This record gives sequence, C-alpha cells and structure tokens, in this order.
Amino acid sequence: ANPDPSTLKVALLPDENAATIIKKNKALQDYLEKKLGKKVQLIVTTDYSSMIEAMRHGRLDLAYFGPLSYVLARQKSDIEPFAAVKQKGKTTYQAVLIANTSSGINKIGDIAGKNVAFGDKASTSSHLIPKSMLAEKNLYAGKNYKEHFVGAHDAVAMSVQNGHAQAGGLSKPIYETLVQRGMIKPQKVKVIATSKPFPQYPWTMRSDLNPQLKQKIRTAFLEINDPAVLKPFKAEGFGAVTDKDYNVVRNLGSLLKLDLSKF
Amino acid sequence: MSLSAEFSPFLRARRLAWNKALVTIVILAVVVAGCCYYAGLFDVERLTEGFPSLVSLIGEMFPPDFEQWKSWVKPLVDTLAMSVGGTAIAVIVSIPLAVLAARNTSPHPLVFYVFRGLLNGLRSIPELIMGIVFVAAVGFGALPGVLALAFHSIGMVAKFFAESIEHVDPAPVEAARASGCSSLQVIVHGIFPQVFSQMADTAIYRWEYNFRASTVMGMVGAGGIGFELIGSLRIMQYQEVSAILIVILAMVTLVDAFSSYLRKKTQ
Amino acid sequence: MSLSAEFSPFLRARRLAWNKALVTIVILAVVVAGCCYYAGLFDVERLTEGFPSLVSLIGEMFPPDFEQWKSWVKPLVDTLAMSVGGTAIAVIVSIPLAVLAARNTSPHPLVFYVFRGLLNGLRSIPELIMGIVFVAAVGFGALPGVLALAFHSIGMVAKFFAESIEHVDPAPVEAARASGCSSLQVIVHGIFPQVFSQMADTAIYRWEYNFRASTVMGMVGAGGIGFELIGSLRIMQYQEVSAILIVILAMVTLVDAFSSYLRKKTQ
Amino acid sequence: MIQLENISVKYGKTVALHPVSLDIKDSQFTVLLGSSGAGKSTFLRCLNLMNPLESGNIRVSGFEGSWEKRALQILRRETGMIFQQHQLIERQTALQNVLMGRLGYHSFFRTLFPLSKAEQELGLQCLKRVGLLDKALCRVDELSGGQQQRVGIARVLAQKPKTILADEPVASLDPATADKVLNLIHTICKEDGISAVVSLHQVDLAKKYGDRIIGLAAGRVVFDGQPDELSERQVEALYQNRLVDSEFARSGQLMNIPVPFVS
Amino acid sequence: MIQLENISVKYGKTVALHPVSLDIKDSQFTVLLGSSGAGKSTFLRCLNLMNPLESGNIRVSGFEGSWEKRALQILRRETGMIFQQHQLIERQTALQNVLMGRLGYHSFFRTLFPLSKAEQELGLQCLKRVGLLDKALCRVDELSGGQQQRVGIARVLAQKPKTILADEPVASLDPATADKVLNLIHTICKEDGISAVVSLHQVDLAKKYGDRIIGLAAGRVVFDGQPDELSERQVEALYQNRLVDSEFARSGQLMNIPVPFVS
Ligand SMILES: Nc1ncnc2c1ncn2[C@@H]1O[C@H](COP(=O)(O)OP(=O)(O)OP(=O)(O)O)[C@@H](O)[C@H]1O
Ligand SMILES: Nc1ncnc2c1ncn2[C@@H]1O[C@H](COP(=O)(O)OP(=O)(O)OP(=O)(O)O)[C@@H](O)[C@H]1O
Ligand SMILES: [Mg+2]
Ligand SMILES: [Mg+2]
Repeated sequence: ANPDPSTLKVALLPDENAATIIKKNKALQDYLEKKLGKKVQLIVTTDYSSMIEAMRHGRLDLAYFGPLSYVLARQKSDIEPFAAVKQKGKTTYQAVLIANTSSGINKIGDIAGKNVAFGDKASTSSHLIPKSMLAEKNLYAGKNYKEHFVGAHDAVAMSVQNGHAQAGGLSKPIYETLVQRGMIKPQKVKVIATSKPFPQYPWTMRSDLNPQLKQKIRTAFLEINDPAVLKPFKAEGFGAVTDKDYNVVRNLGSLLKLDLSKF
Repeated sequence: MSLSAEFSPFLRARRLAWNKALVTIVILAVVVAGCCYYAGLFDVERLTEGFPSLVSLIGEMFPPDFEQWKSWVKPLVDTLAMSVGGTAIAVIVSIPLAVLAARNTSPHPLVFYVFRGLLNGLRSIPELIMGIVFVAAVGFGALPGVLALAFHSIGMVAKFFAESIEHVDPAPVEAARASGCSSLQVIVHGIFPQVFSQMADTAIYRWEYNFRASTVMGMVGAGGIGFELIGSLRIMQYQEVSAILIVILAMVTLVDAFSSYLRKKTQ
Repeated sequence: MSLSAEFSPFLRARRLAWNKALVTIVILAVVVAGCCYYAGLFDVERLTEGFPSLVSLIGEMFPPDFEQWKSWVKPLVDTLAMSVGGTAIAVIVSIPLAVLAARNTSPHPLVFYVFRGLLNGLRSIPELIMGIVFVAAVGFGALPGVLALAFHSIGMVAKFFAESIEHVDPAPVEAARASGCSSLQVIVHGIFPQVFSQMADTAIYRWEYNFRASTVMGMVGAGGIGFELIGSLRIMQYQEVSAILIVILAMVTLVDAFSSYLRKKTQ
Repeated sequence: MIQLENISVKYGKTVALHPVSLDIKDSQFTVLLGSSGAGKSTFLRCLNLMNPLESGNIRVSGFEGSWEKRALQILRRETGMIFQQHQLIERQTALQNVLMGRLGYHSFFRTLFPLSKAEQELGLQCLKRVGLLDKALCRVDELSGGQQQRVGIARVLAQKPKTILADEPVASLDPATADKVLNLIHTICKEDGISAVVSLHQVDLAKKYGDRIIGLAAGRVVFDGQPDELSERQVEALYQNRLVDSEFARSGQLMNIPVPFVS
Repeated sequence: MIQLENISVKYGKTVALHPVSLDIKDSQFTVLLGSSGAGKSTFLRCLNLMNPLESGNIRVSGFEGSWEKRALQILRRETGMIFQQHQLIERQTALQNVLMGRLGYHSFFRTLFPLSKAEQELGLQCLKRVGLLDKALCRVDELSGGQQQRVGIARVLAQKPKTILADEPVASLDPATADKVLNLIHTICKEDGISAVVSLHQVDLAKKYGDRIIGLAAGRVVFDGQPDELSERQVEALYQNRLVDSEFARSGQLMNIPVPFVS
C-alpha cells in the first residue's frame, strides 16, 4: 500500500449514530488536516473484523481498536499502536464485575453455579478481563458457571438488571455512563469487583507508512489539547503507548489457558 | 391502401404500448445507473485493484480447519431445533394470514390492506431487534431465538404464501365454487392443492434462511452454530470460518435433499 | 359383490396413499414438536412471565421520537441508492443463472446441479462475511456495501427465479418449440412472459430486504438508515428506534406502491 | 324452475348478453346453440349465478328471497356444471377431481379427511360411467383432451345434481363417444327428473336430444322453441348472424405481403 | 414427404402408439379419425418430432441425415401445429400470440425488438382470416373457448408453413365456423401445395375435406385409405374398438349406493 497517501483514512467506532460521530469529530478532522497537511477522511464502522481486514489490505491508515482486537489484529498484520486516551492522567481503564442485587452475590466466589453475561467474544473489558478475574478465583466457564454472550456492554448490564444473568462483566466507564443516564438502577445492580488497570483503546497505524509521516502523526496526537477535539473522547489528552504495553492483555490469554497466537 | 388503413389503428396501439414500455425501461435504467454511479460501481480502477486482496483473503480460508468439529455438534443441534421450531410456527401462523392477505381470497379489500400492512410491519423489524426484545422478555437460550425467528419469518412467509395464492389457476377454483363448496372448502380443496408445492418451497427456503440466521441469534445470546461462526471470525481463525461455512452448507443441502425426497414421496 | 371387487384395488391404493401421507405428517409433527420442546416453547411459565417485560419494552418505544428526522434524510437517500444498485445487479446476474439452474431450462442435469450448488453456496455465506471480504478488497464506503448486497442477493434471487421457471405452464412453451423457436427464443418468448410478474415480485421483495439490510451497511461504514437504527438501538434510544422503524416501513410501502403501479402500467 | 328476469352481462365495455327473460322448466332438456363468441358460456354461467349480472334477477324454485351465501352454495351444489375448458386440478388424480363434486355435501371439517367408502365408490362408478375407471388414479395432466372432458362430466355426476349445466360437454369427443356421453346425461336427466341446459355445436345432436332449443347470436336470444321448429334456414341464420365472418368466404389465400422467410 | 418407419410411443407403461410405418405425401390433406384416447394427438406430435419415440425413425424430404438442433428448428418452423388445448400464453394479447409463429424466422437478437410492420400486418391479417381482427389486442384469457382456438389457428397461418398439423382444430367451434375454418385451412393447403394432417371428430367433415383418412384405435392404425373407401360399418368399428366403452350402453342410471346428501 501507498506509504504516503494524499488522503488519510481514519476509522472510528460508534457509540452514537454515525452522523453524530462524524459531526462531533469534525474538530479532530480539521486538526489533523492542518497538522499533517493532508486530507483526512473519517469512517465510522461497527465491526472490528472489517476494520482489521481493511487495515491489513491497506484500505485504512489509522484506526481506533479495543485492546484485545488490537492484539489479535497485530498477529496477522503489520500495525502499531502509538497513542491512547488519557483520563485522570492515566492511559489505562478498568473493567467491573456486576451482579444483580437480589441474586445474593456479594463477592466473586458467590458466582459459582450462576449465569454470567459477557459482551462480544473479542471484547477486552466485557469478556477477557472479567473472565480472567473469575479465573483468578478458580472459576472457569462451563465448569463453575454458565457463560452467555449478549453482544455488547449495555446488553450485559441490562441482562443483569432484569435477572436473566445473575452476574456480568463490562467496561467500567461504560457502566458508569449507563448508571448516569439512568438506564441502570443502582438499587438493582451492584459492582462486586473492579479489575486492575489495563491499557486503554489504542490508536494504531499501518507500519508501512512513511517514517516521517508516522512521526508527524504520533506528535499530532500527543500534542492535542484543544478541548473541542478531545470532548468526544471524554479525555484530557492522548498518551504515548507501545506494543509492549499490551503484553498484559496477552498474558491474560495464558491465565485463561488460551493460546493467544491461536486464539 | 384500404387494408393498411384497417390495420393501422392496431399497429398504432402496439407502437404506443411499445413506446410506453420503452420509456419505462429507459427511466428504470437511468435510475439504476444513477444508483450504481452513486455507489461507485463505475470506478473500475478501484474494483480491479481490489481483486488481489479478494484472492488473498479467500486464500487464507484454505484449507478449512475441521479440528474443532466436536465443539460444533451441540450448537448445530441447537440451531437445527431453533430453525425447525421457528419455521414451523411461522408456517402455521402464515397460512391463515396469507389467505387474509391474498387479493383473491381476502374477504374484503380492507382486510387485505390491513393484513398486508401487518406483514410489511413485521418484516421491517430487524431480526436483531426481535432477538433483543425476546431475550429481554424470556431470558437466554433457544427460546428467544425461536420466538424471534418465528415472528420475523411470518412477515416473509405469509407474504410469499399470499403471492402464490394470487397466482393460482382460477379455473379449478371456479369449478369448486360451482359445485357448492363453502369459501373455506374452495380454499382448502381448490387452491391449496395448486399452491402446495410452492408453499413447501417457501417453507424450506425459510427454514434454510433461519438455519443461517443463527448468526444474529448468536449475537444476542441464543447460541447456535452462528455464534461459533462469529466467534471464529472475531478471533481471525479464517480456516475455521470456512470449515463452519462448509458444515452449514452441508447441513442445509442434506436437509434440502431430504425434504425434496419427502415431497416426491407424498405427492 | 362383484362391483365392490372391481373397485377395491382403487380404494386400497387410495387408502395406502392416505396412510403414507398420514405417516409423513405424523413424523413431521413429531420432529417439529421435538424441536419446539427442545427450544423450550412448551415452557408456558417462562412465556407468561416474559410477557410483562415484552409489554414494558414495547411501551418504551412509544411515542416515537422523530426529533432527529433531519439527520435521517441523507442516510435514507444512501440506503435507497445502495439497495437499488445492489438489487439491480443481483437481478441482472440472476436471470441467466436461473435459466441454468431450473430443471426445465438447464441444458444438462449436470449444469443444473452445478448451478444449484453454486447458488446454495452463495446463500450460505453470511452478509457479515461478504461485507468483510469486500471491505478488504475495495475499502470502506458504499461500493463494498453494494457488492456485498448484490452477491448475497444472487443466491436467493436466482433460486426463486429458477423456481418460478420450473412452475411455468408447459403448454405455451411447447407451442413455441413447435413453431421452430431456438432454445433462447423459447425461454424469452415462451417462459419469460409467464414468469415476469413473479420475477418482479421477487425482485421487489429483495429490494425491500436489501433496503432493510442494515448490518452490512453498518459494518462497511457505508452508513444508511439501518446503521442509524442500530446506532439508536445501541445507545438505547428506543423511541428513536421506533421512529426509524416507522420511517423504513413508510419508505418500503411507498416504493412498493410505486412499483406495483409501474407494473400495472407496463403490463 | 329457473326464471331469468331481464338479466344482462357486460365484460368491461363488451355486452356479452343483452337483457333476456325466460324460464327453464323442470326436467326439460334444453340445448343452447350459437356461434363462437355468441354468449353461450356466459348464459350458462348466469344460471348458477357464477357471473355477476349487469342487470336483472334470477329466481330458482326452492330458493326464495335473497341470494345469501349459504343459499348460493346449496343452489350450486344442486346445479352441476360441466365446463368447456374442463377446469380440473391438473396435478391431482381423476378420482380426486371427481370427488370434488362431493365436497358441498359435507362440513368443512369433515372434508379434511378422506370421504367415506360409499362416496369413493360413487366417484369410481361415475368414472366408470364415462369409461375412465382404469385412469381413476392417473394425474389429470396425463390424460388426453377427451379424457379430461369426461373427468369433468364424472365430477358433475358425482354431485347428484337437480340441474345440469353443460358447456360444450362433448366438444373434444369423437362422435360415437359424444353420442354416448350425451345419451348418458340425457338418460340420467330423464330418469331422475333433472333439468339440463347444454350448449352444443352439433345441430344433429341438439335436435336428437333437446326438448327445447335456444339459439344465441351476438348476445341475444334469436331462437327459442322446439327442435322441430328449427328450420334449416334458421340454423343458417343462427350461424350467419355475426359481424366478423364476412371475411371468411372471400379467398383462402393469404395476401401477398412480402415477409422475410429467413432471418 | 414425411416417412414414418416403425415408430412407436410409450408413456411410462402405456403404449400410446404401436409400431407404425406410413408415408405422408406432399400436398395431401390427411384426416385422422379415432375415439378419445386412441392416440391421435400422440401421432400428430410425432410428425414434427415433439414426442420422444420409443422406437423407429422419421424422414422428412429436405432434411437428410440426423435430427440435430438446427434442423429440428427449421423443420418445426416449416411445420405449423394447431393444438387441441390451444397452448396460448394467457396473459398476452391475441396478436402477440399469433406473432410467436414468426419468431422462428429471426435471430434471437432480432426478436428482442418488435417485428417489422410487414410481419405485424401479416399477423393482423391472419387474425382477420379467422374472424378475430377486433380481438387482436385483447388478452387471450378474455376470449371465449372457440375464439382461443382460432387464435391458435391464426398463429399457424402466420408461420407460413409447408406442412400443417392440426389437433382437433374445430372442436370448440360451431358447425358453420368449423366448416369455414376447415375450408380456409383446406384452401390454403391446396393453393400453396401445403400438406396437412388434421385430426377430427366429425366424420362428415373428414369425408368432405380429406384426400386420405387414417383411422386410429387404441394406438393402432386400423384404417388407411380414401374417404369413399370408409364404409359406415368401418366408422362404427373405429369407434367401437375400445375396451372401456362396453359400460356405456347398459343403463343411464347411477347405481343405488346410499350416499349422505347433507353433511
Ligand atoms: N403425458 C402423458 N402421460 C401418460 N399418458 C399419456 C400422456 N399423454 C397421453 N397419454 C395417454 O396416451 C393415450 C393416447 O393419448 P392421446 O392424447 O394421443 O389421445 P387422443 O387420441 O388425442 O385422444 P382425445 O381425442 O381424447 O384427445 C391415452 O390413453 C392417454 O391417457
Ligand atoms: N372474461 C372476459 N373478459 C372480457 N370479455 C369476455 C370475457 N369472457 C368472454 N368475453 C367475451 O364475451 C363474448 C361471449 O363470450 P362467451 O364465452 O360467452 O362465448 P361462447 O358463446 O361461449 O363462445 P365459444 O363457443 O367460442 O365458447 C365473447 O365476445 C368474448 O370475447
Ligand atoms: Mg364458450
Ligand atoms: Mg388429443
């Protein structure tokens, strides 16, 4: 693929409808265009698989991945992370294990024999991290509890709230937003454990881009301080990350007795 | 010449009809071409450029990797049960609905419009939403899957049944009416024997569709082979993906052959 | 009695046929009931328990919230263009495929099996995977969306076309053959006029399906109204969801009415 | 008795039957004569109310008052109709088609199951009457044209009607079979006091069997009387009284329009 | 000249035509007689090779060697066939159906566009010949039975064939029209030296028009000679020579099987 494309294709993930996302990220687009001297095209897609494949085949230049998706994609393609959202000075975030208040679950150990809801199989914070938290207490899916994949973070919270699953795991920031919005009632759902910090969603780029361009992109992201640009990311800025930072995610694979190179 | 004069009104009428058809065709062609252009289908360069990627991606799917086959047995059985159950319910509900929604059997034009509208409405609710709604209502497992498949299928199955009924040969129907059959008897003995094989075609197609629709069901927590498929896709095991696709194809072909055998036997 | 003796072989044959049909029906019923049981459809308690949740969930969808309507105009136009383009390609490719895959027009049973197999294969590839493959090939946007819709549609459209061709009245086809038409002429002038309206029905149904096929569009970043729908669903704006559903239904009904008007005019 | 009071029928703008009033008496064997397109089929279809009337009224003895649904069904059950185009279900067997004539005697639910042995034997016997017992279990689309027509006749016999309406019942039969079939219908009618209205093309058969002959031309009754009243001249007039046939006599040769013979 | 050499036809186990050898000479008007189911339609369909033969061979002068596709098409174009069941496309107009007879003269591509004015006029003229000019633009399913049959005849006239095969071409026509239509076919054949094979049910018409009469019974040729050779006795034998009709004569009354009259 072209190492120095005249238009940079940048992919975003939706947490709102597409038109809104593009509108909200207009500032980012303008900022990057000015900084890099190139045209920037924003793309909104709902599916990691198509993002990974597009990147591998040079149809995308920059993309914003989940940590586990990144690790998976990295095995098969030539991409590198360079920046992650910085919140409260950190480029990490946490996942939570939640339980229905009437299920009688108060600590992780109580989950034994219960139904547990996860989001997507390839999700970090709604699958891999909570599952590892359970594994640390010697609870394994299929053996000690029943797992259900419900597709998304919000669906996890909803299934726990209406009692179809007694417990579930999802990203802490998303859980907090759901509570704030009033979709999840604190009297029905409670947090029973919070994970240790994991590296945030990385911004990644194709490794076969021109090295000068790569450097320019890297600095452009790290130097963002315009609140208008940062607002859609709910971030104070972007911090540098490297591939090594994601080894913790890779390690989870071994903890769960999953070979991540085969995963 | 007087002969020509006698024929000319007919020729003129035919020319007119042909011109009208031509205008319609041209308008259609322009609309379609416009849409294709809008979608970038005339961008030959992009299309040809894409070809190597297509080949390499498909190449990655070979050879199919059947190593995990043992873990697919239960999901396959689940999917089979869900798709058969969902389709059966849809077919049973669709038969009376189709009669009410077919122009030639509906008791009143108003009834016809109401039921056509109902079917249109059912079809416009995506399976995903059906799935989410039913998972919310009855919890995880095969049950919400069956319900979602059934409800979503009705919209299509009943529409197709109704269309078959509308295309029926009116002659034997008339004979049934003329021999004093009640409306229900006319439908059952004059129309159904004529549309039976088309209805079976539709039902089998829909079963097949529902078997494959388990992808969606997998996404909302109803399990099945589709969930395995998405799982393998998510973790980029493309050789496994192709293996599962082959399994699905084999299952569908098998049941297809079985049902066409069944139809031949009973007819 | 000699009369009874004369008739009894016929009565016996009929009883046999009826018994055979009965056995088939019973087997089918048992299979279906088994599947339903497996899927938990006889779990009345769970079903009745789920009812209130269903009602409350549907209740949350009312009243529909059309506030954002301005932001739906462009996605609607996009969806319209993409669905028309994808369907048109599918229909054009399907016509020759259907002729090759219909028992009564296929030049050789082998050709028939090969093409039926090809169509079955095309249908078993989920839209999701079609989408990914085409994104990898030609990048994001409307183009991969149209391609994915077209390819996925061919499997179904050509199958249905082929079935219409198989159900054709053989009499006029025979007349065309008897007047020395070549095989192609027999197909175009003896068969197509008979199946034209069914083919139009299929094409319109498939257009409608493609209009609603939001998954692919969302995945490939081509946007469209279906993507808005999934977006609203994800952020749990159920009132917006119902509003978009209504808009989709209205659009589909409109184009449906328009096309049936068109068909009446040209026929 | 069937009384027609000023009935007329239109298809779109074509007047297929101009207003006509007449009575069909019980146990009368009436023959309809008329050229192609004269309105014979249309006239017959009025007698069991299968055609919507443009004007007029039909009274049948035994059916007083309005034609509501149930009355119509009983009238039609008691009025057997033999169709010009057979109107059979092609993919069913001859016997199944014949037994359709019995459906009107049963409740809807009863007809979901096979009919009684007695009725099946009746059906077989009717097929035997028309010489088709050996084809009873053949699909109708495997029968020859004349055989199909006879299946249509057997269906009406199975119906045990009080009136028989027959639309060219012997058109596709050879003269011997035609005579036999007509004889059969005639004998049944006479023995059981069934009235019949039969459209025919064979004037000799009409004269042989008819108690009364009705002549139709261009949608009007132009003759109504006994067979011996029908003179040669009148027969000729009956078939001459059409607008289109003036062309026939001229010449058998096609005009010499130059037409390419090979593409 | 058409030479049949030992041809026979089977449908499943039914032998519809036993081995027969005979010649159809040029410009001969041959009439086929035979009872219903005797094999007349089957015989006719062999002459233009529309039926697969069980055995035997067919030679047509002008067509030497094997019956490959193109030769068959030309043979059929030159052999017009009038069908017993009309075989029209019901949802097309009479004229469209008639013009189908012209398709064989053109390349596939040419027939995608409307035919030339001359050919359309030819089609209209053929319709006029059979007295249906005013129905030229009516859909065929709006025509009466006899009118449909005449459209089928017009289609063959439009074909300008060298041989005409007609399967009961006047079955649904009144005697006057029947005579006229047959006269028309006969005159055309004589004037243009066309040979014709016509199956009929009317012995009088057969004797009036036939140069030669072939009698079929139960799939065998039982008479082959000139009209004046056909005696009354032979006609009777022709229609008597069937297995099934022994039942007819007995009695017109249906057996008294008790059958419930009301459900
Ligand atoms: N497609 C078919 N399949 C099986 N049997 C058939 C088929 N067509 C005709 N037959 C049988 O072959 C025999 C001869 O049929 P054919 O149509 O040639 O008779 P026909 O002389 O034309 O009779 P008709 O005067 O009644 O039209 C009949 O017994 C008929 O039942
Ligand atoms: N469904 C219809 N729509 C329009 N016109 C029709 C329809 N049916 C019949 N007609 C016309 O009405 C007239 C009378 O038709 P009808 O079928 O009663 O004639 P018929 O006497 O039975 O003729 P045939 O002996 O040819 O069967 C004909 O001119 C015919 O074209
Ligand atoms: Mg008629
Ligand atoms: Mg025949």
